[in-house]
Amino acid sequence: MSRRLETGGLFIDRNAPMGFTFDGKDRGGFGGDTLASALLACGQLVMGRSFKYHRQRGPVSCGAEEPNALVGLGEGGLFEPNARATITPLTEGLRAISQNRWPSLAFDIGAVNAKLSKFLPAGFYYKTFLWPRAFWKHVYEPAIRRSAGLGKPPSQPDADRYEQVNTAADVLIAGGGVAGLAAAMEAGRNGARVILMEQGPRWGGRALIDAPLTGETIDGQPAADWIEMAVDTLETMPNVTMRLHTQVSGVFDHGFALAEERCADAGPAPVRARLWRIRARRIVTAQGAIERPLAFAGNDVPGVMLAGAVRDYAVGYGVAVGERVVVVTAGDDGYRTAIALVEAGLAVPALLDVRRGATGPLVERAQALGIRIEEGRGIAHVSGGQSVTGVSICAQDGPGEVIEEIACDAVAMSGGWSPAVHLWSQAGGKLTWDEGAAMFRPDHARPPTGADGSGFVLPAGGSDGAASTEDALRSGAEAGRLAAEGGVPADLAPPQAAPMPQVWVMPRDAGLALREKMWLDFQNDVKVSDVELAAREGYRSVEHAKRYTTLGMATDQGKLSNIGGLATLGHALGEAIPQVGTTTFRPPWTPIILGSIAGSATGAQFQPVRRTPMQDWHDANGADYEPVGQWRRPYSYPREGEDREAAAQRETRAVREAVGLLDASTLGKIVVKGPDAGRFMDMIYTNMMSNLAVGRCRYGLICNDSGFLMDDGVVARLSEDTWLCHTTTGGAEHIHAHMEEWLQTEWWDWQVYTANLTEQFAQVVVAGPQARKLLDRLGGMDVSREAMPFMSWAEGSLHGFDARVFRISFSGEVSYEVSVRASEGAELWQALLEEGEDLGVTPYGTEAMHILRAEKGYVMIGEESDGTITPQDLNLGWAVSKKKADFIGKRGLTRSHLADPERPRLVGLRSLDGTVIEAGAQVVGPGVTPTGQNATEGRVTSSYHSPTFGHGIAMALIRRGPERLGETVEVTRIGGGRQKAVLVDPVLYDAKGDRLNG
Amino acid sequence: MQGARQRPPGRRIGKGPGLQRYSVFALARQARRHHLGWQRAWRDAQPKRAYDVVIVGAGGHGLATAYYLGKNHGITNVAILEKGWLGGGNTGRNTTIIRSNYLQDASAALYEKSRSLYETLSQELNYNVMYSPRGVMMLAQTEGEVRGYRRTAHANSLQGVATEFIGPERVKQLCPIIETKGPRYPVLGALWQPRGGTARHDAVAWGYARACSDMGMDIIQRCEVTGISSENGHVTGVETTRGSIATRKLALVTAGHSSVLAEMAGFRLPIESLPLQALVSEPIKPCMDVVVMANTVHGYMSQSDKGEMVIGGGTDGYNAYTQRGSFHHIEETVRALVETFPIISRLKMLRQWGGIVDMTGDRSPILSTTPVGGIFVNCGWGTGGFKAIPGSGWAMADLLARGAPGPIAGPFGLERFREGRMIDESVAAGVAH
Amino acid sequence: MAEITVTRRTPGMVLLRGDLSSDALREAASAVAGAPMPERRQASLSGDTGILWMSPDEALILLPEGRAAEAARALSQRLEGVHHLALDLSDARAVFEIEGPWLREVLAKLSPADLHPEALPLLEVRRTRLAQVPAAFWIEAEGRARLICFRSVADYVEGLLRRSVEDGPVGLFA
Amino acid sequence: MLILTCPYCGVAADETELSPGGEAHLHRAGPGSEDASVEAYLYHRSNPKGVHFERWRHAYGCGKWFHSARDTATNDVFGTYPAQVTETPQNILEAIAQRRPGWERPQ
Repeated sequence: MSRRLETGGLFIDRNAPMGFTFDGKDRGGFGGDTLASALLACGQLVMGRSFKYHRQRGPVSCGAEEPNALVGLGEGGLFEPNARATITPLTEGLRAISQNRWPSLAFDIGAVNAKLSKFLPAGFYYKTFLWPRAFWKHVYEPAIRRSAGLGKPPSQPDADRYEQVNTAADVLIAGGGVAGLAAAMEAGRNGARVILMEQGPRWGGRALIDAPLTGETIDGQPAADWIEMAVDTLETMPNVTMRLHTQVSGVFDHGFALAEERCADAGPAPVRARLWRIRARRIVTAQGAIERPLAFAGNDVPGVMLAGAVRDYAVGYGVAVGERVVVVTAGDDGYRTAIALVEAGLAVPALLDVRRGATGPLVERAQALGIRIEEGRGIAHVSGGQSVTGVSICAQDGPGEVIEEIACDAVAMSGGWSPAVHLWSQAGGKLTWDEGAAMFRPDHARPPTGADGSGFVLPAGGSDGAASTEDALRSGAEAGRLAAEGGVPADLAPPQAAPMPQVWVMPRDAGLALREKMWLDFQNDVKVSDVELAAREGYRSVEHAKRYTTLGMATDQGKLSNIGGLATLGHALGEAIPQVGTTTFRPPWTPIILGSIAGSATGAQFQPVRRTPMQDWHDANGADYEPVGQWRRPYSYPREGEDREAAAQRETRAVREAVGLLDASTLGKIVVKGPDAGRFMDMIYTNMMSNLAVGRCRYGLICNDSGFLMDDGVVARLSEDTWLCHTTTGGAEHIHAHMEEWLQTEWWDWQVYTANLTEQFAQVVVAGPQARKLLDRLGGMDVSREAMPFMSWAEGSLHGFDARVFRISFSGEVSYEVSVRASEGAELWQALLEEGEDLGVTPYGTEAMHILRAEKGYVMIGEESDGTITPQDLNLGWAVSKKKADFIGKRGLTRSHLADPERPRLVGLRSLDGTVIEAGAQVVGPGVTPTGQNATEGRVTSSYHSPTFGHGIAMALIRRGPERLGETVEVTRIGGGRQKAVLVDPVLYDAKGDRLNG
Repeated sequence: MQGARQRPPGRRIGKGPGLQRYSVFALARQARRHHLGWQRAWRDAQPKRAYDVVIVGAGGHGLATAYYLGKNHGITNVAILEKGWLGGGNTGRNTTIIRSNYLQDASAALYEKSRSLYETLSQELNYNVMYSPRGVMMLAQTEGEVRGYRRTAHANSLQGVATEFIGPERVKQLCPIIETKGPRYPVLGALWQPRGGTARHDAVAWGYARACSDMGMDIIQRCEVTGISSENGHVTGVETTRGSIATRKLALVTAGHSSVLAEMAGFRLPIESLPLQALVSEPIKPCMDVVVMANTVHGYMSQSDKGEMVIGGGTDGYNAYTQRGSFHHIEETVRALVETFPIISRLKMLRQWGGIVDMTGDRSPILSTTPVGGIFVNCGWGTGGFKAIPGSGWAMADLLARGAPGPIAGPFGLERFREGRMIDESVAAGVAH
Repeated sequence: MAEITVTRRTPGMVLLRGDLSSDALREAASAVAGAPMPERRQASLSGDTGILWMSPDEALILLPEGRAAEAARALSQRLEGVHHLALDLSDARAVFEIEGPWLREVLAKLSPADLHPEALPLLEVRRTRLAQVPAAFWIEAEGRARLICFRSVADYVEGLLRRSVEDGPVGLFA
Repeated sequence: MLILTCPYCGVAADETELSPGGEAHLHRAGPGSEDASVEAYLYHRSNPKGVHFERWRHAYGCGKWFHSARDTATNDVFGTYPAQVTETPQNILEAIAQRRPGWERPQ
């Protein structure tokens, strides 16, 4: 059973005891512990259940690659599922729960899957659950989903805050081990802007633990001293930024790198995590290497761990994972662990080295300590259920005849080390297979390339295959120097890697019975036999095998299982590992919090809300808003006992009978000025604008070059060389952009300037029979029908405001649009309300505006038009110039389908029973389509209840509509049924225009 | 056509001597033999010198095209050429959403045909593609979207597509983790297709591949087409990294690389290749039993059978063949979904990836003859190709067999771009005033 | 974080479009602004007035509050016959003054621009984005920056800046 | 995440400060042109896997349209240049020739 050692523990502070709970039980640990080390110290070896078979799992690693020890942390708005216990810093009062088990970690119903495992090989679900059909959705699938899924979903919104930060660097260094520190010092000394990031809570990486075991020194100093010196030196460099608890998680095109800083891991912080968006000229990857498990039967029994992890727990955290630990290794690394354990006072009944005749300082040290070394030996199988009780040893070269059984309570395994090539590969760096070292390492000749086509990622230390601290130091320093100079990886000599025999299954000739118990992917329960099955069934591409078996698709993304899987597949296919190739590496290096990706863009900052100068008044007067782009426009202003629709009806009546006010500030206002402005206007608009008289207004249409309607609005000629274009709210930005695009990219020699004045002005529509009287009361400008006829405009001082007044109408009533500087908008609005009180002045919203324009038969961009509609479709052919030689869309409009007389065209529609037809309803056509659908011959574009006429009114686009007035058609109803309606003239209100011109 | 390869259409997969039938009983039998008795799902074929039909691209669309050529038209002397590994393109990279709630008649016909084929695909192929009709909802979060989706619901009612427009309460009931009262974009309703859902993307490709192989077709992987030869306006064959292959009928079904193949054949397509990205969270226990698409904020999400939240968003705006998109699109998507589903904020992104999608001038696909006789294209599926696989294969097989488009493919011909006859699905989104 | 303050300012602003290299334009602008026409991306300021280079054919003239309308008229008179566009845009923009030791970090959290002193020297105008909206800022002196955005999103931008301040320094440039 | 240098204001702009504008050097087919050329102008795109000439707008900066020459398979950037040209400038073509020997512009 695992326990805390009486002494030792470089990382922990025995004077800082901490209390925490696991599955509700009170536990204790020390400052500096991880959750995993503290649990082990308490004898809690089993920390989770596997994904598929729900087998009990203990931690297998001591770091970010952990596939097993996943727990739920915290509660309520602070609950986090799937946290890796091995990298979770222990904090006072931490609450952790185990996952993927029911009812309890010790007893889990799901574990029945393990009993059934022989029926559930890789891909079993593709082969069954076929009948009866409905069972998949209702029985099988829910069962599968419930048994999968690991942690519980959070039940409440996130109570934490996150932020992002953008910065640039000459050199970004991922990993703060010896190589990373050395790289940072070199780059720093060269004066480069350096950012050094380390995912863990301390600098120095493995050297802290490993170097002393062999008496290795760095630059002649003890590792700890050198690391301290390095950190001190770097901290004095103003051009170097250092961060712990920060993983460089992704490398993208053009030197963009992503890093997640877990601020809260370092102690209380205003934000839980900070996402760094870094532009780096060069990136040094120094994330080290990942130890590989060995594939022997029972290698998933809790207590079987990576050798490096076993000694990290012992030396770093003062934790014994067992009293008697059998070490099995394919290389030198196992010796380090054996030595560390013996020095910590624990028993190592045997060190099984698959090699023969291994020599070197480590071997000698182990012999000197009297450790029993068995050469050419491996593990036939591990005994034990909830924990290890012993191992049966056998010859590695052979089928696995048991030579001896050794009692032990833990196993430390080392299958060699794989360089962490993830960041290198993410942005397109290629790998090369090193046969002698049995590893994929970065191919310096085929690096990820940046904007200039040169390699911008330089691997260093263990990430580049370095085996010794000395090599890590050298390669780190070299990479740092090159990076600072903007050098490329081709100029970087790969460090020496340790020779390593290829031991993919243990024993080499293990039979099926053993291979069915050799785990490759501990979390997803993928065994050697599963990969062999995939190969047998023809899933021979590495991607097929991965997807078929789910190997490497667990939350560790194959950090432990990939190489073993590839080797097994290669063996099954009779192909060498490089022929098999690797799967693609994708960001992130380790999972990053979705909240940190969203950053501060939550709540009010989620998206900008644009406000008009009168918005405060709308807020204060109960406006019911609708989003229009980023604006929020009042839909209506409901009063006590009114809903938004009733309010819209009242507002409509007020405009027809008295006078209404509409906040039209959101409508686009674009100035076009210059000697060639007239010519330009004639290209932008479908109708003629160059001949518009100064002081007059004209309604105009804008098409794209395909001939489809983009926008409409009233244009005013301000002066000889200046036009003011009103656009829809949605059009303000994109019509201005449209104009600039044509000016800059097609007619750049024309002398025209444009400016978007939309936000400079507040604009109020004053509409209704009392509109003129109201403006007269404000005083200062002559707005009489003589002085200001329909479609004219004037400038003056209205009630003391510098104002532009346009006599234009979107309602069919006498109507003025008053435009003043934005900062005076609220005052103007207030003045209009006060002066107009006894005239029944009524603010109205977008819905009343819609009803009014529909009664008058005016079209609305985005309702009657949808990007596939021509002016002719809307009976606006009169606004498409025949005279002009060219305008944007002229040629497009002549294409056969756009000119087709059979196209749907605009008409009014009135239901026979007077009820409101549903907007969007389809007009049912005769017969069926070739694909057997009911034919349609049009659709209802907009539909309202008209308070003016007391019945429903609608506009529709119907095939040859205008030629069919009086005809009765059927329109659809949501929820089935049809409705009869008759085609009518869309202009229902004041067809002669007396009121408009009055 | 070689008589020897003639076969009655519609033979049930795995009934013949050729293929082992999958079932729970077979599984039990194999369990006793440690699963040593399972045969290859498909043969790794060597290219022959000539075929009646050559299909470039062994993704879902190419394999489905081949399958229906055999099943519906009895044409089995077919090669499917794949540059990499089958199903390795967008078929294996998408977010697996299946729906047919389209506005335009032509689209609805195509996607509903496809969806209905998915209903029985597992049984037909004797391979569980895990079609899960859990329901797809498209949230309406602006008045404009309400109008657009109501319009679609009306259209669907005539197209025989079962959809309804539901209110916010029903939305909340169907998907409790949605924040329907969000301050910025409260959910005003949704277009709901109860028989929409998801399927296991790899299984669709593998199931079709297994069936094609069983019909005697040659699936040739790691075989890249390097040239297309033709004589007086008609195709004669293709050059590949594994030799020349003669054929009189060539189907280009290479989403992402369609323009590259068209270039070889000597014509241009109204297509741009754009990166599209997706991501998954770490797996959690089931908390979402429907597919939700939120177009105002540009994000969609569903939960896989493994428990991962599968998340997708919009494409990058520039051409690229890198299968790597730009991270800010991931940020926009995640931002939108955290706002819509607040509980996901503390989940972690496990993996992000990208694919290359072809975007056409009207965002609708192309199933068409081409300027070169005997060459047919199936492309332009944009971000929505997975859902179309069976229907696309069905219609494409029809086009190949008869040399002219049938009723489903008809509207999707290349000539529509000359005529201006766009099939534009984005129209439901228009908002102005 | 009290050490950073964010204050709304309301200067007069005139948009001037024209050939910024032409003498006529440079003289007219300088006369109105009381500062020489700046070089590319620069701000040329004298006290409360000055000129910001916005693009090869666009400058923004800063003036005391309420002076923009007349200034725009004056410009157009001086430039009679010269192709140009001069408009009072004071109400179309919002201006913030940010003061404090780590204001570069306040901005670095919101803009993709590199805020490092070498990348953004004093008085260089950076037109960029602040979170999701367009903005322009320049650092007048270490510890004092000005930022311009559209008026309609002023509340949003102020919210961004305040939250960035609340969440504290990053320790990047400070 | 691309970085492109705006030839007008000289800013090395982050992708998020730019808006893409599709293929460059298209020739507008106006009134009088053939159906085929209108179709080509509106819809046909070279969409090469390799060297590509494209339009960008420095939307969150100086607002100017410019062109870039970029490899769509690697995202190498050969250079950016103003939009007020009908042909690709010589220096850009030379930069391409240097890094992509033997490259020819597709017709």
